[in-house]
Amino acid sequence: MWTGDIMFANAYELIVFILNFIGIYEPINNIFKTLGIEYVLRIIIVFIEIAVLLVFALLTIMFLTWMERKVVAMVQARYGPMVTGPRGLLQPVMDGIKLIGKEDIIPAKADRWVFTLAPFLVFIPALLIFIPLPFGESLIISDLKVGLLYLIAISALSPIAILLAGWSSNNKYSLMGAMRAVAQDISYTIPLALSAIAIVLFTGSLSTVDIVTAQNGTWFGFIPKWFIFLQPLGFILFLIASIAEMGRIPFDFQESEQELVAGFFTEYSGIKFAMFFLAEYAHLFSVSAIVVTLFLGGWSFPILPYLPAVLVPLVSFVVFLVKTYAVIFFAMWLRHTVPRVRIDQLLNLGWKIMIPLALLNLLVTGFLLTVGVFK
Amino acid sequence: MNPAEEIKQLFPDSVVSVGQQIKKPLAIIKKEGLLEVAQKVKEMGFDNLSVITGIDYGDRFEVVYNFFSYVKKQNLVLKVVLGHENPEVASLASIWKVADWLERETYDLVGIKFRGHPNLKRILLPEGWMGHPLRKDYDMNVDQFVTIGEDGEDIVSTDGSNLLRR
Amino acid sequence: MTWISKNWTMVGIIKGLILTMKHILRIGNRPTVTVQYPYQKMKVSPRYRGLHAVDENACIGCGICEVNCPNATIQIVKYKAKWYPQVNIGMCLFCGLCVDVCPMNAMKMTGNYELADYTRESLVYGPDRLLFNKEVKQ
Amino acid sequence: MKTDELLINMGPVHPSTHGVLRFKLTMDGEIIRNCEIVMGYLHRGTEKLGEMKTYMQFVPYTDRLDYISAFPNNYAYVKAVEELAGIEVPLRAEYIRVLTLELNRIVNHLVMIGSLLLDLGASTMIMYGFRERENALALFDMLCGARMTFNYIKPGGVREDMPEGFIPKLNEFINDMDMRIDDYEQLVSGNEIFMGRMKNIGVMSAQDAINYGMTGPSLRGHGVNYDIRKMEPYSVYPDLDFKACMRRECDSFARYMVRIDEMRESLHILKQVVDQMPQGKAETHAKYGIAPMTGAPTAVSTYFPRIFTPPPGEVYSRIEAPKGELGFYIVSDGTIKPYRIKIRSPSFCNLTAIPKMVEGLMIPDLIAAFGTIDVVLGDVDR
Repeated sequence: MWTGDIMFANAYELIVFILNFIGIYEPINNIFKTLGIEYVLRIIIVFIEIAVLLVFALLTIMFLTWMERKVVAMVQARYGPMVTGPRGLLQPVMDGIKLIGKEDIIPAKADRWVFTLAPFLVFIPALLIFIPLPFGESLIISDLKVGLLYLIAISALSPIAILLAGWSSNNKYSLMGAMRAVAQDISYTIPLALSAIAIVLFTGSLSTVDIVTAQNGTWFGFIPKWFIFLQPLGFILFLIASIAEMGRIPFDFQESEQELVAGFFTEYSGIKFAMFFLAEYAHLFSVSAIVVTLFLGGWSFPILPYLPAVLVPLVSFVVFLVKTYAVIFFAMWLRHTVPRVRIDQLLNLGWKIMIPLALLNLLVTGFLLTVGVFK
Repeated sequence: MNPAEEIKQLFPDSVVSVGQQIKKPLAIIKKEGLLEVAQKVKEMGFDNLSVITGIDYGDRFEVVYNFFSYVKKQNLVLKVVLGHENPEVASLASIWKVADWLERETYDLVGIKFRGHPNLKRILLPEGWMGHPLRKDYDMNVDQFVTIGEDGEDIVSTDGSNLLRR
Repeated sequence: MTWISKNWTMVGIIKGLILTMKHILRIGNRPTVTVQYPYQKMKVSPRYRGLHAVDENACIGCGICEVNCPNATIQIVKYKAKWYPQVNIGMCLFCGLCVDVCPMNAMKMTGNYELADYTRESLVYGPDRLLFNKEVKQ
Repeated sequence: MKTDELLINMGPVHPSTHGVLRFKLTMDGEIIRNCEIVMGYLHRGTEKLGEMKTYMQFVPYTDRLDYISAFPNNYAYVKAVEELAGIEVPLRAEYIRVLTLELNRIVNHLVMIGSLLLDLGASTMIMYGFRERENALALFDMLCGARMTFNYIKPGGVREDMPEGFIPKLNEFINDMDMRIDDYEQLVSGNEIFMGRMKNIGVMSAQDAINYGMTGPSLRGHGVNYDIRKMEPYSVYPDLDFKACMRRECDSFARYMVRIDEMRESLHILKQVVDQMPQGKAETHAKYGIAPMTGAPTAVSTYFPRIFTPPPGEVYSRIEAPKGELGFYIVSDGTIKPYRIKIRSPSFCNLTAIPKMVEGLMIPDLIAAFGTIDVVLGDVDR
């Protein structure tokens, strides 16, 4: 039976344990030891982790594009993609082939270097966010002591790249889209961070693993100790802010197709456009994962203590995915139900309502913790 | 009382004749008196200017104004007869805002000039189009090619040479 | 500001979410309605105005359809020692005036609507592709 | 700090201009300071074409003006010709015409609401709208063999009588629509974001709206209780019980709500039309140049003199099209072709109000206001 403790600090140790379990770690390690280059083995294992993460991320993104189409089709009484592969599952592959096959256009009056750099600058932070995400028990690339800070800092990088893309395109729509995106990102990162800090008050640690383990267990035997029940207002604020952070309807100002054609990536085509597209879906997944980690208990679930310890990493991974996809489904469902708000309404909502409410939430939480209500 | 008759009583000098256009009272106005008649027509409650039409009869142009009153639920048709050379009539755009575009359209397609119009440009056809298509002497055998130039202006030519990019 | 302070409960959005969820779950006569075109075809009505067809026996080559066509689509050409209409589908409005004016009721319009083709020439349907033989029912 | 005004060309190809329309916007940041509309990219010279076609041949061209709602175009033209020539129309034909007009009004408003919501970013409504529109188009297909360009209403009647089994299908549609409109209201009308985007946006006083030539549902959203069907009754509208839907708020939301109300009212009219549908003949009379489709073929010689020539004269005739007042001004010189046709299209005149309406608003508001005006570029450019 699983005791509730974390077995391995990160996925590196898990891999070493598995290799040990099979019995091949020692021989390989000895070979490297005799050569005097032990660190090469460490690097190889880290590279394996990164490769697994990349494959997982790309598969997730592909699946998400398919899922988006299927969800919108279900909402709109349609079938969605049906032709390529079973139920159209291979549609993202076809999309990728099509986008790679397209001409890569750089406008004559664009700033060529910045124009080329921007898609990568958007895509790389979207992947970097995956590093401190606890995908399951022991399944984490690196349990940073400042994990939450890292997450917020990395997601604040994307406005720079968006501004670069919008500016370098030399297009008025792109510029306006970029301006809007930056204004939106800045005004929504603050309530996002403030409502996350309220969680930190409970855990006393910025580490994502600590946040998840703090949510293990139940009250009265059936209510899971998730922070959503302690922080309902914080959850709502965080959810709204993270939908804004994802840049999806009702807050999709970076694109706002009907107003600014395609926002900051109006001038992009081919593989560079695909980069933005992939980054958007990577963002969708990672932001949903953060919501799950902070408020919905991460990979923890009340049935975990009743399972044999060997199965826990696997089951917790499945639990984490199910919760994340539930949040993603909600985002998609909401996207196809409501219209877009106007940019000034959005900023009003962010600065005049969400930030005061987040501060109030922080205040009340701190007060109650000091008084000792939650202990 | 018939609004056309009423106008005739008020402006005996300006009204040439009064008649009937199928179910609708019609008054033919001298072009000099159009503006003051129109002002009176607006005061009489004809707040909706339905349509402005220009008709080329070969020897003369006619400009027809159809009015409707939401208050009185009455129709009124005004007609101005213009000479074929250099047809020009006073603009009603200052009284009915909708006349702005309707007059531009009439200018564009029939070639009737409206004196005092704030912005008398072509509206449907590109600037620089040769001729006014709804005139009876418009030559339809001449092809005209339109492209958009560097600064968004329309360029018209008859030989299609501007279709070729540099 | 006013719009959110008055409606902070967001009941309307929740109602909308419920409606779309009904569509996702197909509750209450909200089925999927897509017709997957190349695999499934829509039924057109018997009156559908598609490609023309000319009754070989009835047509007398009078040319009334040619005169009445608003777009000069129809030409009368010689075929098998008689005169028959030839239709340029590329210019056709599918208005049905030729059918209306045919004095012998020889002109018909069929339900064939898949008329896309690779060349402009193949859009000209000569009598060889338009004629059909109506069986004499007696 | 020095700031500059930004000139933005919104269009001719832009996702939310409903076709090829161009707004030249002078922007101060996100605020529109001046809006100039450039059009004509879809100009096909329909009025000139009309001078070169016979009266019958021009009917299919009217379909292509406002292709979303083609029946009212047909009818407006045919009504003008009938007034010009003094043609009597069978009662059954008039009822069928009203049936098609009201059905087309529903179709038009479905497309309008759908595209409005699409412009605001909600992609779902247009799919629901098109789902019901598809049923209506199937009905049109049954009636006249075409789904969008009908050429059905002819001088003197309609092209063909209703086919077998049309009325049951229509009743099915009417019953279905009742529930669907409730669905739309649940999805759209109460949505707080939608109200935030629409309320107090694109405000214009009733006086201004009339002065700028707005007509139809757009004007009725400004508190002007006017409807040509009521004020100058035509066809069989005097026999039918309906009301002109009107809202007093003068903003985009009011204009949107008028459309929803009108769909309900149209359903109400359709129910009455189905109940009151008289028996008899509906096809156009042969002497106006069009023979009925059915019936035995007759000798050729009897068909030749049947070219329709109205007496010389002028007529301006108008109807309440789904978008507003649609009028045809026809000058006849007694030959087989009209001397001059002038089309007073509702979209063109309603569009006049946009520059005034959006001054000081933002691009998203321009889109919202423009969507509620409901223009079709085929109708604007003609």
